[in-house]
Amino acid sequence: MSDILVEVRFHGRGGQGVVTAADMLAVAGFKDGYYTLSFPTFGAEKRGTPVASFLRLSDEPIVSRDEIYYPDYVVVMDPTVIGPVKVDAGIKSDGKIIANYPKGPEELKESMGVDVEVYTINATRMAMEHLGRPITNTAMVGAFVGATGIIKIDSVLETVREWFSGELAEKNAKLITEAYNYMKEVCKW
Amino acid sequence: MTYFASGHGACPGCGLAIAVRNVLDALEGKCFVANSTGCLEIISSQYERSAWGVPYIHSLFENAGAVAAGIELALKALKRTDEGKVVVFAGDGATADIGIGTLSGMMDRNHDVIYICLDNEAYQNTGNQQSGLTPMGSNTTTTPAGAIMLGKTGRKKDMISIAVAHGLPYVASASVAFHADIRRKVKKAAEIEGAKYIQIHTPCVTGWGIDGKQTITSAKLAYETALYPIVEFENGELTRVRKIKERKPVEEYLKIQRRFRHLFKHPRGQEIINLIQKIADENAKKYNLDL
Amino acid sequence: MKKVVRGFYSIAHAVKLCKPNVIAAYPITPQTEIVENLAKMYSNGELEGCEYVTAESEFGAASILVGASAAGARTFTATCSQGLILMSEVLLNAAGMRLPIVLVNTNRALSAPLSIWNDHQDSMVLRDGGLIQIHVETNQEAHDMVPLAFKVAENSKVMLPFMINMDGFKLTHAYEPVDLLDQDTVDSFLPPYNPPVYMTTKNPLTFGCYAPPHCYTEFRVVMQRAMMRALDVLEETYREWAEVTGRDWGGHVVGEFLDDAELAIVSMGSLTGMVRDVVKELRKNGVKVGLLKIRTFRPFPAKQVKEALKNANKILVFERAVSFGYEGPVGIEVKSALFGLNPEFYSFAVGLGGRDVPREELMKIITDVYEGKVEQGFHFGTVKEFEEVIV
Amino acid sequence: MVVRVTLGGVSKPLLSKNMKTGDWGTEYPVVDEEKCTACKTCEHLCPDACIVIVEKGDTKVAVPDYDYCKGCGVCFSVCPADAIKMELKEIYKVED
Repeated sequence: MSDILVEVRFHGRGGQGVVTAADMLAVAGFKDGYYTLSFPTFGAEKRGTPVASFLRLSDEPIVSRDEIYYPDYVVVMDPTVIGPVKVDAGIKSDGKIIANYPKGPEELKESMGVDVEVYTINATRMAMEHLGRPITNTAMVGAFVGATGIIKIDSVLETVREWFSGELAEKNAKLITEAYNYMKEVCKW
Repeated sequence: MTYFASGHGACPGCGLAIAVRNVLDALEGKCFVANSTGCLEIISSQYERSAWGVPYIHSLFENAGAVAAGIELALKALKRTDEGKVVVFAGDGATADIGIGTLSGMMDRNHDVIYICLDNEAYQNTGNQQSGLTPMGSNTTTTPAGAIMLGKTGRKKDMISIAVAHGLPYVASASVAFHADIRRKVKKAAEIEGAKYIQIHTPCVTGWGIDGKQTITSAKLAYETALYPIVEFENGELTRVRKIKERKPVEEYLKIQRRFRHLFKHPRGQEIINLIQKIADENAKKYNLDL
Repeated sequence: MKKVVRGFYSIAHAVKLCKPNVIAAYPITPQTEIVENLAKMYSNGELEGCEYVTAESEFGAASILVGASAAGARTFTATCSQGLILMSEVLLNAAGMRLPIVLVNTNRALSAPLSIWNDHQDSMVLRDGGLIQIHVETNQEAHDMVPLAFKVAENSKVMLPFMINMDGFKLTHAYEPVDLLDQDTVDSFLPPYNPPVYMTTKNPLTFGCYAPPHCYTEFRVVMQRAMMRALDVLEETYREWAEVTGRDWGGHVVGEFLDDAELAIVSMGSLTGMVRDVVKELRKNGVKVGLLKIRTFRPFPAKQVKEALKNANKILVFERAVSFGYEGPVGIEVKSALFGLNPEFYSFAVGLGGRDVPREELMKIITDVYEGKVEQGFHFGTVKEFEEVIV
Repeated sequence: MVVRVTLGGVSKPLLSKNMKTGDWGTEYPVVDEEKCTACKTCEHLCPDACIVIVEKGDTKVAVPDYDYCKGCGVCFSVCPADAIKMELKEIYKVED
């Protein structure tokens, strides 16, 4: 019955901007004309604790505020949460996992033992290059958009320039674009 | 002009009524009063029997400091600060015990409020239960003098120092024995911007077991024995004390009050009297009270 | 202007437009960001004619508002859970003093065990205190209810504190599009506060008197009347809001598919959206269920509840709290409103202490009740297998 | 009697004046107008605001208001001129 088009779950660790990633995509999705809803796992998590956040996009106002148990997409910001957290829990059979992972998708797919499509990107390295810090959330926002094409990259770049200012905004915009292009290439669309 | 009218319900000879009248007179009625639950509230704010001639509010026992802060903020926001000063009247229990949190918050944020603690040294409204400002040896209903206990143990909480420690621009103690001094201090406080704390010794005829004719004389003896130092701090500096010509032994103060009567009968009473004398001596030394 | 914002901001922005004179607050999760947003506005000079202060406790914050409100200021605070309970002595006092303080309660569970997560136990404890209480379903509704709360609270027929309940985390932390009000709209709807009496040296009145037995009862009668009058004032103001903004949130209750519903489901707060969604899905499959959303909880719209539920054979209430020693607090109210009718009655406490309520859980409870698989009375929703031990 | 129920229990000022407390005490102060110096000490210290300095002919003297005086004796105890005496009310006097 629900008119939800897309449900995305983000995994990472406290302090990595897991919530911000979902929020930025909620804003960018809204710019594209979707109804959007993003929210964190509501916790008392401190820096370093595994955390999750959620994103829904829809053509209709979103009424479901429960957590996302059957995601269309799972975005992993930090490779170290794979294992301690069952990031693929409930993922739809045609779903996709987009992970920040230093190795190739086949290796990750095998180590996780999942049947769904897996895409990897070395977002930590990219973030270090562009930002000088291993904050991967913007890179993964780019990767998500590159892998799915659900939200326009221009909307994402507009959002990131609202979110940050000056040099930081431009650095992040470059990082997003690089991650986007990389993933678009990988997914060949 | 009357700001605190006749016909209120205070006991004959009530010390705090005297203090309130002098505070309001000093401010010429140009003030807003926030009053915590206690004797003063009960004697003056019965519905349609109000004794107050100034805007007055009673909310709860422990929040007069915060309510006063709210009035001050409202007057600021509404640009009505010229209407008058904000004054708190709170008892010793409301000040030193249950309301110390809201008082501390008010002092910490340095609201432009004159906080008057009416110190009658116990919860007198409910019939003489001990508070943080009850003095050592006092017989209260919750520290009753008995075969092995001789009234309140421990001394008065030093609210003056606590107020000074908050960095207040003005802190003072006073006594109904010196009414002109009360008025001077209140006028001075009114001229200073920020939070002010004035603690006034206000004998309670019922709780202390004295006669109305002893209200002022007992307050004066508390000063003369150095059990109630009368001091003034400005910006943390002790600027003035009321010197004592010939300091009297504490017995003279204690013996006229029923609340200390047991000290003169109990075999260990003298021990407690000695301890009380020690407190007086320490006060005299601390504030250099002896002339 | 439609913008993606977090729930906190939807409140703070609306509060700003209402031009409060005094805001006093104390941080508590998941309310803090409401007052943080207001503090930021204050710091940037966006709150003209307003004094903002962080108190030493929620008790202090509420007390500050009592003084400020009595002195004639429009006042606001936000809190929840332990903070609300700590405020409760003051809020009940403010109700008796008829001070129209507006607060937002970001519903959170009560300790112990400590839980920072959402349920309705906190506001239920204040049920009988003389505060107007409404529950909102979305952040848009929360945003819209702020000016409405001031208008109703300050209505001379009412003059009572007003508490907007919004689910902590579920709404406060949700980031979603909200059509933000503008100053002109709010100004056209909400006049400046004109207190009928207030503390001033020009007319030195005595506030907070004590009332002996010979007149206390009459004050409480008058308070009850004001509360019951608030039913009408709320209804009118809900309507007026719809006219001014074009956003119609309905009245005290909003019924859907109730005319022929065999099972009527009652819900309050942010869960309602999903319940509605489930109801629609079941309807498509020919299952005769309906939904009653309760917005106004105090005063309780008993007449409207009874009217809306009169056709249903079965009533199912989704509770977010427990009245320990009896049943769920909403169910108790609904049952009493239905006195004289005799439907089967079920209530389920779900989502306590922030436990997520998945769509499947709602679906299962509703289907089980519909199919007669559940005993009448009060139940807890999903409860894990557990064992009671000393240590 | 109809009870006036004001909004929030707000009360008008100075209504305590309607409560005559003059019958509370057993004693009452008597001012020796010869001795009285009109120093105002009693006026400032009366808990019940019921002794005031008024003009009488050429001089000023303290005058108690017996409608409200509770007979506490504060004025008597503080008078620096020894001008106030406390007297037992007639009704309490035991005849010899």
